[in-house]
Amino acid sequence: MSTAPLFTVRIQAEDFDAATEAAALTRGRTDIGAVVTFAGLCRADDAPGGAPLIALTLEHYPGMAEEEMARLVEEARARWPLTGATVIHRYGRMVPGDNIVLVVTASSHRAAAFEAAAFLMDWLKTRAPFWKMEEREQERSWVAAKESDDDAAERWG
Amino acid sequence: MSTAPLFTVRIQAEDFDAATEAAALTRGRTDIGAVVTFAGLCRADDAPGGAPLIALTLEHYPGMAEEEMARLVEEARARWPLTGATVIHRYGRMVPGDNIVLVVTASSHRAAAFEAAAFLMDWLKTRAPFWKMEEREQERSWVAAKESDDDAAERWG
Amino acid sequence: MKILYFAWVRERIGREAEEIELPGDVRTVGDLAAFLATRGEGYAHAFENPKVVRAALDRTHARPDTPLGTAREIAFFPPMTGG
Amino acid sequence: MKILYFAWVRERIGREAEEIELPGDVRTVGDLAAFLATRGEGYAHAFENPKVVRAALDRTHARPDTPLGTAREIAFFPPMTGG
Repeated sequence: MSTAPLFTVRIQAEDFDAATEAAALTRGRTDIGAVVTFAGLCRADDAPGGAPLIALTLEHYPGMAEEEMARLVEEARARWPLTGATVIHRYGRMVPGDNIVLVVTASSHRAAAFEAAAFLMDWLKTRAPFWKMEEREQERSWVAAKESDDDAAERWG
Repeated sequence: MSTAPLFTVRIQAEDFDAATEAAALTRGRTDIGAVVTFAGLCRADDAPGGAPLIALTLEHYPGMAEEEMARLVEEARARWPLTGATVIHRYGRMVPGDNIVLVVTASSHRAAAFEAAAFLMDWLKTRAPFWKMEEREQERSWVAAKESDDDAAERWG
Repeated sequence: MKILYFAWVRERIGREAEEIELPGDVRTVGDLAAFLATRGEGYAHAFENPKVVRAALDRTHARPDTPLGTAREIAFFPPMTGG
Repeated sequence: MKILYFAWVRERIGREAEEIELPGDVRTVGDLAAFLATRGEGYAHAFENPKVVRAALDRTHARPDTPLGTAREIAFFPPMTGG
């Protein structure tokens, strides 16, 4: 039985498979009680009343994004007793319904897995160097950062 | 594009596939921004220092368990704007590493999906009529309810 | 009234379910637990600490002071440990 | 020093990266942003509201008062909107 902690961050253009990533954290182990998986998807209805979204293009800072995501995972490990975590962020053009981001956390206890996953998502939103450009009918624009995201990140102190 | 809300509770002896359940909540939809999946697994090391766990047997109240789980999902829907939720609880004998419980929540926003999933797990623990019997070397005993679970459930008011 | 038992309540009483004709002065869930505790050693053991035995009336969580009313089914069980 | 631009900062300036020899009085991230703002219309537009332009020094988040020190790479970009 392997009990080595498993921590992975990945930035990729291609889609991910949440189930494969979650299975990689638990395979052959009997010390994990809770696995939380968060998948963030591209939505069509981001601007009610406005033109529907055609696509999002995710730009990132290739040198820094992976390093920053690794720092976020280190911070999560320092705060919660995790047996593993996987964070994957896609870049490139995505249409509504497509996966954008995946966070998987595994722990012996559910509270740690839930809190670490929420923490990673909140910090990813405000600290990982990614930017969303929206395409709508006759319009393209950069998504503005949300104050609610800053508030969500700040609750972790 | 289907936008009907999808809410399911299931009690079953057989294993579940988290990915299949999560996919069922998002298939053909473009209004979902966040999917949170919680899988609860049987652990070998539940009693540090004690004999390792051989198996857990989950007993349930067949008439009530499904009704109570449906009530928990209704309560979650009343509190958060969910586009779907699936709750599956297994019964019978499980060995370390086996899946026990699955909660999947989908919403346009991540906070709702995270909070509803944590809420459903906390309430499941304290309100759904399931009982765990432990088998260890030369020993079998009923798992005692945890005060920490009551506290977790109470934070939702 | 149909009475169901689960987990160690079931094991101590030695049965899963039974049909019992209730005395007229048994009006609440707590009354019924107290009445059952008098029915023999296993029952007494199951209800020795009434605070830790929970009940559901017609498949809905109930408290000791919940009136039995016209309910057709009651279940007694330990605090739940699922999830 | 190597300077990178992302998202609308990149679009306004019209380039992804450049190598610039810094004047001696440019000591902090904020000094550099102010210096860049003087280099033309696109730069002025990118830095018109310096508060909304973030920076990373050698791939670590930095603030306007962070000294450039011996850093080899700096990036300017809008608040992040990933996740």
